[in-house]
Amino acid sequence: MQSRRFTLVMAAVAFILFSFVSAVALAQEAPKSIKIGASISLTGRFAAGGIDVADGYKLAVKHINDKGGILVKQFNKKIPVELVIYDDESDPSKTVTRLEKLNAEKVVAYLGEFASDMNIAGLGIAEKNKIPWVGVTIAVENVFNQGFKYIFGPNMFSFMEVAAFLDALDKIPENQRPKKIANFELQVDWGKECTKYLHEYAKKKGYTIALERKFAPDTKDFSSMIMAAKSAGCDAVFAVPTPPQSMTLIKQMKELDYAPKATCFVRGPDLSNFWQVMGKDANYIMTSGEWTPDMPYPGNKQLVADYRKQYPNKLMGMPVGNGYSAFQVLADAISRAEKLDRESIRQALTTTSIVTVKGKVTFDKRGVGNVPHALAQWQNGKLVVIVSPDYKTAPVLVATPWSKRK
Amino acid sequence: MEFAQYITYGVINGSLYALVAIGLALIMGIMGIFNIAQGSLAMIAAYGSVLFFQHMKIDPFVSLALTLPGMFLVGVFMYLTMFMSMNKFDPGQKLRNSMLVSFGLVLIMETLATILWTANERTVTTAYSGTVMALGDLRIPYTGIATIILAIVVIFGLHFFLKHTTFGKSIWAVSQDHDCAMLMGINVKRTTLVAFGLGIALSAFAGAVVSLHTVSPAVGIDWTNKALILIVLAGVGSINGILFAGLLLGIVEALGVYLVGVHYTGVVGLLIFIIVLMLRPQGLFVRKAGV
Amino acid sequence: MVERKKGLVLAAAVIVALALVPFFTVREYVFSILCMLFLYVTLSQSWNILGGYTGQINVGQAAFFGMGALVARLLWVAGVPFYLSILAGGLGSVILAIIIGLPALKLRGHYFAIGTLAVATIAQITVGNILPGISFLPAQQMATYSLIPRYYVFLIIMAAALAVIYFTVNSRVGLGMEATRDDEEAAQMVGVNTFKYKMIAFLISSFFAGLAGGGFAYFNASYYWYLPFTLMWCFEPILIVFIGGVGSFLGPVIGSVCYVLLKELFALTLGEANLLIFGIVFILTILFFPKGVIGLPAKLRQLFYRRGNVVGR
Amino acid sequence: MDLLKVENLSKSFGALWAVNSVSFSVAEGEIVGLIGPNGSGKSTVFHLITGLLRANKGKISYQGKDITRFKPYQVSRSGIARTFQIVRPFPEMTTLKNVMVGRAFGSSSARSMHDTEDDARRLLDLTGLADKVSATAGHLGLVYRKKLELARALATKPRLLLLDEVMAGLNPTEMMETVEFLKGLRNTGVTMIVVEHVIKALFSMTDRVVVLNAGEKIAEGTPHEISRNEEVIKVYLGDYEHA
Repeated sequence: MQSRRFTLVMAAVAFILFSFVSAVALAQEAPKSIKIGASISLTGRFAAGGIDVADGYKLAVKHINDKGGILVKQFNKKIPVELVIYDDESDPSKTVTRLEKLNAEKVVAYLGEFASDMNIAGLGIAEKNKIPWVGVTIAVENVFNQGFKYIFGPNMFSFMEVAAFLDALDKIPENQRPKKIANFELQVDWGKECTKYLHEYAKKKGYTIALERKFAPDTKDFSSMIMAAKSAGCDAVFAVPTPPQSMTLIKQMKELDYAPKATCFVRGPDLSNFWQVMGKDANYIMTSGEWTPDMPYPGNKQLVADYRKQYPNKLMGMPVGNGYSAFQVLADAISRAEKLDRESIRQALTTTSIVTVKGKVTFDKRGVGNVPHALAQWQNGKLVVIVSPDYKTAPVLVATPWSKRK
Repeated sequence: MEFAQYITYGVINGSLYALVAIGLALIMGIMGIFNIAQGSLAMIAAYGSVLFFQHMKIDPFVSLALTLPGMFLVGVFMYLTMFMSMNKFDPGQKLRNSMLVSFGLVLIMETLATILWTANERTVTTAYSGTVMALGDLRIPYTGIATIILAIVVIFGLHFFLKHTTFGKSIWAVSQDHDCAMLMGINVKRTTLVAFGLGIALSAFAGAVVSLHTVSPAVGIDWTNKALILIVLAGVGSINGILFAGLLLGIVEALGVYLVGVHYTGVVGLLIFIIVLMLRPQGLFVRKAGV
Repeated sequence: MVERKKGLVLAAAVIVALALVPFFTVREYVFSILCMLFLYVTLSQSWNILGGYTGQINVGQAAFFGMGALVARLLWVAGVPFYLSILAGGLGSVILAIIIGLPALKLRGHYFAIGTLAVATIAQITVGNILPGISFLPAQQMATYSLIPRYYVFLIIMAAALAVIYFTVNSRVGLGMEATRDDEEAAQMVGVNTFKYKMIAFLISSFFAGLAGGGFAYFNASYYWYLPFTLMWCFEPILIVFIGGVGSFLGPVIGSVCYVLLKELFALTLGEANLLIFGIVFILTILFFPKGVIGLPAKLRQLFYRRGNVVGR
Repeated sequence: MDLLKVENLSKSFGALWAVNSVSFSVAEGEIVGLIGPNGSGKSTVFHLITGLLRANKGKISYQGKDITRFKPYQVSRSGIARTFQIVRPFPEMTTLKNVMVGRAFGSSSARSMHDTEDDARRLLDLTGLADKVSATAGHLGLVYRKKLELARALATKPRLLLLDEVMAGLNPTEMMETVEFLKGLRNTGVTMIVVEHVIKALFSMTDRVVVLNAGEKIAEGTPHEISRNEEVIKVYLGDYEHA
């Protein structure tokens, strides 16, 4: 027992000495690069979004490194960014080991990934390792009510999606405006939160939720929900289905001749290939408008142009813009931190206020991002922003009955 | 009326389940090979349908003319490289090894599909998708009608083929008694090869219908799950039973929505399955005693 | 006998050496990889005693792994000491195994496989519906989180699993299990109550799967409640056992080393194609090396030296 | 006293009566032969006695105890062992382990694994398998597998042994050895029922013979009586004509 304690103490001493020495060494010489790490699903079930996010990061890094990197005051020079991305195969357990590996490689910050299973596993690691973590698609508010200090979500949250949807309804002329909303609740925490806020905001704005039905991520037949909404006379539908579910929902709504004036599926219709696969049946469908290629924010044009040049055959999805924007937030914080240690970067992140390609981003005390809440709608083959707090948008189109569509 | 509408969708879903399961049933019943890659093969076939539609505007039901022989060749390749060598094993070992090998195939096909076509969801939206035949208030989608008809034609057709054609009978004979069939002058090697290819080719039918729903590389295992349920419900070796088992599962799931809500649909179906498994492990549509 | 003693001494030495690792490195990456390695050894060894030694192919291991994680996490976060929580998790899995095993172990072959898969699917959907949220560690535990106690928990669970399973399979019980696997009727004919031995194997298997789940619950700072129930946890132990060598004691250990370390290497170097290559390697293993890596030397010897000497059946 | 008594035993598969109202008994220390053409129900009788199949009608008593509804492992533990017509050693296990299973379970199990192993080795010596101790059973040749199955059955320490065609496939010398071996076995107090196609070998060691045809008992008596029984001769000749 004695000797074991002795070993422990010796190990601790050695460690402290080592850290001290390395800290001194670091203080004297500027590192060759700023290491930032991300574990992303490049393969497996969530690869589609993952690859888009990674592309967004890579493009943002390229743009910054083209200008010499990020200015770090401590060394009084620009240092290029080295982005290390590991594939987690859409497996949350792998996310954990990949993030630990990045920790061992001494990254100064983590960037988030696309799918929430991995993000949830990852953010715990960030918090315990005390490494600032900037997410892209972590839309569950509950995550930020745990008192975590290192987690930042510069993206739209459940309550923003709901608010944007109701804003869109508000923009419809009084005589055509839907009144009764059907809420299809996906049985995950995100769906639950949306339901909570939908109730809260709808009450404030004078809409009734005339129907509520739960469904699971593996649900493939929605006919009962659709018929119930139809017979309850609901003229608006809100849901956060998985992408394949949103496709099935639209097909079944057409089959059952249910065409509410407004339909908002937060996930799925935001995919860049949505019109390509759904054709004109996608018309009038509303979805998250967090980022689109047409947004007038600074830098967005260049992002779109460079992406199209680099990947001429790929459709440009929303995760690309979100990834790009997340990196902008992190780079801004690093340059304001003036130092390259994790704690300073975290401090700097809390006071973020930067206009990215998707608009202005700030964080509240919890790390919940405040970003422009925007909603988009498919209008004749184009995803058009219909709600934005920052600029004038296209008008909201009210869906016509299926029989009247060409 | 609403109730009738539920049941209609239940019948449509059940027909699709049966279409996915029929190839698995044929291969398992005839050759004792447990191919859990069947759903993934349907996924590959569905991508075929999607690509033909996207690039050449060929309707999924028309492109069957291309996907069917394509999947047949895939099946022949699979058999020659992997499954033929298992004939030397006893039935239990054959079942186990084929299950494991086909599990490896699931991994390969999923990854391959992601690399080739990305993990983005695809679907085929034809001019007639979403259109329905209205019987009063009851609305029956044409794609659904096509699914039901396809399931009936394929499954009864297969049954007829096995029972009433010379080649079908020889497949049946090989499955009943390998050695005896050989003595009767049947070319066992060729017969099993073609039977296996046929079983895999059947996944093209499922693929055509799946493409009208949604396809992504990961859906294979979901469809396999449904197919496995059907195999047990129907009983190994039952061909016609697959259709009835599919309809049963589809309708039970539709009723489950009534009883416990949409989010427990999957559980209701599986519970029925487990009950049948416990009480009648030989299946509902097989008369002979347990295996 | 002497050889067996030597092996036991060596195994003990390895465990002790692993216990000393934290004194030599502080790199959390090493710990997290080793934790995963220990978890997979435990999980696959727990599968092996039922699937490999007793011949009951359980495709529903996730239900037991998940049950252990669920119970352990719920109790632990509620304030119960961790070692009690994890034991409760193991017991939870055992209870589930009794409920499922009594009817299911009467099924044969693929029916047992499909039935257990169905059970795992039901568990996943149900847990997802009842607990759709995220399980976070309480903030103060998050603040004091350290990998070293996790490392020891996983190490102890693994050592316990290896010890219990080793002594079980080398006892009279083990003989009963292997006989059951090879030929149930013949085993009954020499007095083996095959159902009993299947049940014993199932209970040991589920207990250690549950403990591994408890370790998972202790290890992960945050995850969706349904995560330990996902079907991945059903398939991975099977892959590992068959790569390493089914029905052999060291098989799952070697399989886990291959799976965790080699696959990590594949993933880091081969990128997108790594699962493709892994799948091909797996199929080749099943087709040509049915005894897995552990059977490789014997297989090679058989190929090169004793070709003419093997007596056919 | 009868060691085993079978009364009106009947078993049907669908409409076919594989065994129909068969009765016979076996006294302690006897070797009883069970013969009949293919499909006459001999193996089914064995399956019924050992509990692998459940009888539709009839009663099986062993040492005065009703064992009709016993499960196979209970039958084995009460002291009845058998071999299968198509041998079924445990294919993945070594020869030694095969026999150890019998020794560890069966009617009286050895105290420790150590004893179990010693006993098993002794039995392997006795049955001429000493040099195959660590061979995998599934890889053995047929003759060795037959010997192994016998060794495994003996390892359970049976008082009654049911032998299903242990001599099929053996050459005359091996057959002679087996007959001598079984006779020696009887002297150690093991009672036997022997199903055998090789009539000559069978008659040379049995005390009594029971003849089955189409599921029914058609004759019973000493080998000498049976060899003169007209019905038996007719049945056997009929069988040859068929084949």
